[in-house]
Formats: sequence, structure tokens, C-alpha cells
Amino acid sequence: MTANVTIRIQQADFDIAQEISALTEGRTDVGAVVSFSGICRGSEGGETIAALTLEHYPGMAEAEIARHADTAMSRWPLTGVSIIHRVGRITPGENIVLVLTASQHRQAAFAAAEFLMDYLKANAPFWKREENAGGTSWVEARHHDDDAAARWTKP
Amino acid sequence: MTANVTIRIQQADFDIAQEISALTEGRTDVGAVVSFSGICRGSEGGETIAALTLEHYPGMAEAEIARHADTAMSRWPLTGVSIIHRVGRITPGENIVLVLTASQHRQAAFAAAEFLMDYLKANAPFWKREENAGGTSWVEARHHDDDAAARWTKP
Amino acid sequence: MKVKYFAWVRERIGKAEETVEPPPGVRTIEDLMAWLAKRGETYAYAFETPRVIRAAIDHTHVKSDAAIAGAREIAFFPPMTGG
Amino acid sequence: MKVKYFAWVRERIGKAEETVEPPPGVRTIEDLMAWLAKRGETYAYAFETPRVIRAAIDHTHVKSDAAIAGAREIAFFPPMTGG
Repeated sequence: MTANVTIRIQQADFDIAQEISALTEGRTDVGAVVSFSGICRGSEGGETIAALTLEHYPGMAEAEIARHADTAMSRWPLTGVSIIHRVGRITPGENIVLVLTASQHRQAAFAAAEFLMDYLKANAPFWKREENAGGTSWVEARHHDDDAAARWTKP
Repeated sequence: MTANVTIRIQQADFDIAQEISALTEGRTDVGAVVSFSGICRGSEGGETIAALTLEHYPGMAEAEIARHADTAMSRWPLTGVSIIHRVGRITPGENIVLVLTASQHRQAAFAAAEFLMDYLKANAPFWKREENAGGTSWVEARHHDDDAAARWTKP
Repeated sequence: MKVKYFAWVRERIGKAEETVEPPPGVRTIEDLMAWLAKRGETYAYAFETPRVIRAAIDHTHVKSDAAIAGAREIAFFPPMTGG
Repeated sequence: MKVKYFAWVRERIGKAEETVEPPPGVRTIEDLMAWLAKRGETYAYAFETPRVIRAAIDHTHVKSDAAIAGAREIAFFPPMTGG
């Protein structure tokens, strides 16, 4: 059976249950589904956040995500991968990103989901602008995220 | 804010979206939710499985899971944990187990979900009986699962 | 004390639980398995390979050398296969 | 060639994209940033710290010493903060 791959960049929210069904419906070779949802928090380092606005590089963002999904599928025996990244204005409590990985066994699903999230954080061309008490400011990249992504390329 | 903890052992299926909402609704300190769903597969090592029947040790199963949830909360900064384990007869494609972890950041949520799954596999008092072409047989424990659980106790 | 059996241990013995009164010389989980094994053919079959059988005292996993004194409920079962 | 700007690079320059014709001496991403920085105050501000700016050629991440010959679309942006 072939692997299901879904990649979407959209303004609208997503429905996790529906996305999981799309990966599992009608097949009995899936033993494990891992989902990661990234959610907009209401504060960062003690400062209140009113909203985030996400900008992306159309064309490149889809290509980068597809490339990482392919890498994940070549490294782990996955039956499916879904990656949905929202753009536009997102308020605290709302979803930002969804990564789903399905496999026969749990280790592959967990590892692939972590790998994909680490790469999305460090390499996918998205940028967050934050609305806070002082107006708006661009969120700064964290070195920590580069380190997290780098651990997958170590020999 | 306190952490949400839900532990249930039930015959009925669960609704992942509803369980995620229960961990995130009305709070804006959750940045990451990881869910793991374990699903009954239709074959194992080339042999067709018609169904699994799950038996548990009432009282001890709840206590063991609660103890592992407490351990996870003391090791990682979690805002919530939900663990739902089904018992009774389960056919291929149906859910068996759900582990949800919520945190401000993704690393804690991923690590805690993997930890909880490894412990459930190796230490929670549940047993699977398999219906296959040859009748029924008890599923044998895999050494692999003991090794996976052991990695969390290494110094 | 109450003794409970699960999965194939339960199936081989043919009952899920019972109350037993082992003599004073039966001090550990290992002793209790050896004593139970002598109660009949079904027990002998269930406990034929004691090292693969896991035990819990009052809902807590224990090793085979654990003392059973004071236990209210002791359970015997195969390695777990949940999750 | 088409040049695109994102996030604060776009905000500082005041436009999202434009078509430029750099002279033949502009061979690498680094050269192009230096050349763009001379187009005016807004560009100088955007490229004031070129080492923090990331670049892509035709939708692929590249380093600052990458050759720009043959590129159809070059993009400049700050470190990414998706996910």
C-alpha cells in the first residue's frame, strides 16, 4: 500500500480528527498515529501576546515541506504524513501547525513527527510577527531550534 | 495553573479531538499537544488478525498508569496528560490506546508521550489475546518493549 | 490472602481468583508459586516456568524474592502486552 | 532577475519584490546583498547586517557564497520562525 501524503498551507483552522481519519480510513496496516499540534500561546517570557501573524514564502514553503516529508518517508517506514501550516493572523489558543505521522509501529511515528517539527521550526520559510503591549515585533529565531534540527543530520 | 490529568480504562472508543479540547480549552499557556493513538492492525508478521481482546487488572492498571503520569509530570513541565486505554474486543482499524501530552514547548510534550507509551507497553497490566486463523492465542511480550522502557531509567 | 490470575495464567488454572492460606514456610513470591504449583495439574501447568511469570503484591510489581507477609492481594500474570 | 523580500527585510525595504539587473561583477549572494544595500537608505537598513540574512535561489536555501548566475528568483529573509 502506498503512503498518504498531505501538505497544506492555509488560513483556515484544521480538524485533527478529520486529518487522522484521512490517514487511517480503510486501511488496517496502521498501528500508530502521532499528532503534533502547535498552538499560539498568550504570553512569551512573561510578556502578553495579543496575536501572531504568520507570513510565508509561497512556492518555496510547499517545496521545503514536501522535501522534508520525502526525507521522513525515506528514513522511517511511514504509511502516511500530513503537514498543515496556517498563515495569517492567529490569536492565543488557536492552532498554528499540525504534523501527523502514521506507521505500523510507534517508534517510527514518534521519530518522524519530531524530525518534521524540528525541520519546520528551523528551515521552513515562515515568519511570525507578534502583537504585544509595545506594538508589533518579529519573533526572533531561537538557536535552540537550529540545534534541534541539526541533531537529525549528525552521523 | 494546574495540570489536567485524565486516566480512563474503558470499553468504548475515544474521540481524540474532544480529548485534546479538554486539555487546551480556556487556557493560553499550552503551546504544544502531542497525541499518540495505538490502533489494532489487521496482520502481524504476515498473519491475519481478526480481532484482539484486551484484558486488564482492575485497580492495579489505573494505579500503574497514574504513577507513570505523575512521573512524567515531575520530569517534564507539562500542562496536561490524558491516557485512555480500551479493554474488551477490538477489531482491526479500531483504536486501542490514546496518550496526550500538553506543554508550553514541543520537546517536553514529545518526550513525555514517548515515555508514557514505552511504560504502558512494558509495565501496565494489560494483556492482548489475538484471534487469528489458528484460533486464539495470547500475544507475546516483546523484549524490544522492555528495552524501550528501560532507556528512561538509565542514569 | 487473595490470589488473582490473569491472561494465560488464569486460563490454565481455570479461575480468576481465590483465597489461599499458605503454610508459614511459604515466605516469598517464589515460594508461593512453588506451593501453588502443587495444588493440582492445572496449577502445575500454569506455573511450569515460574521465571516467566510476573507478580504484583497489592497492585505493585514485585520480584520473585519479595516477601509475601502482610499481603492482602497477590496477582500472577504473564509479561504485559498493553499499549 | 526577480528578487523577493520577506518579514523585516521586506518591511525595511518597503516592497515585497522587484526585478533587478545587477552588473556582471555581482557574482554571489553576498555580492548581491552589497550591491542592493547601495540602492538607497531603506536597502542599506535592510542589509546592514548581511550575516543574519538568509537567502534562497529558486526556492532552495543557499549560503552567501552561492553563485547567482542563472537564477530566476532570489529571496532574502530573516532566520525562519515557523512551526
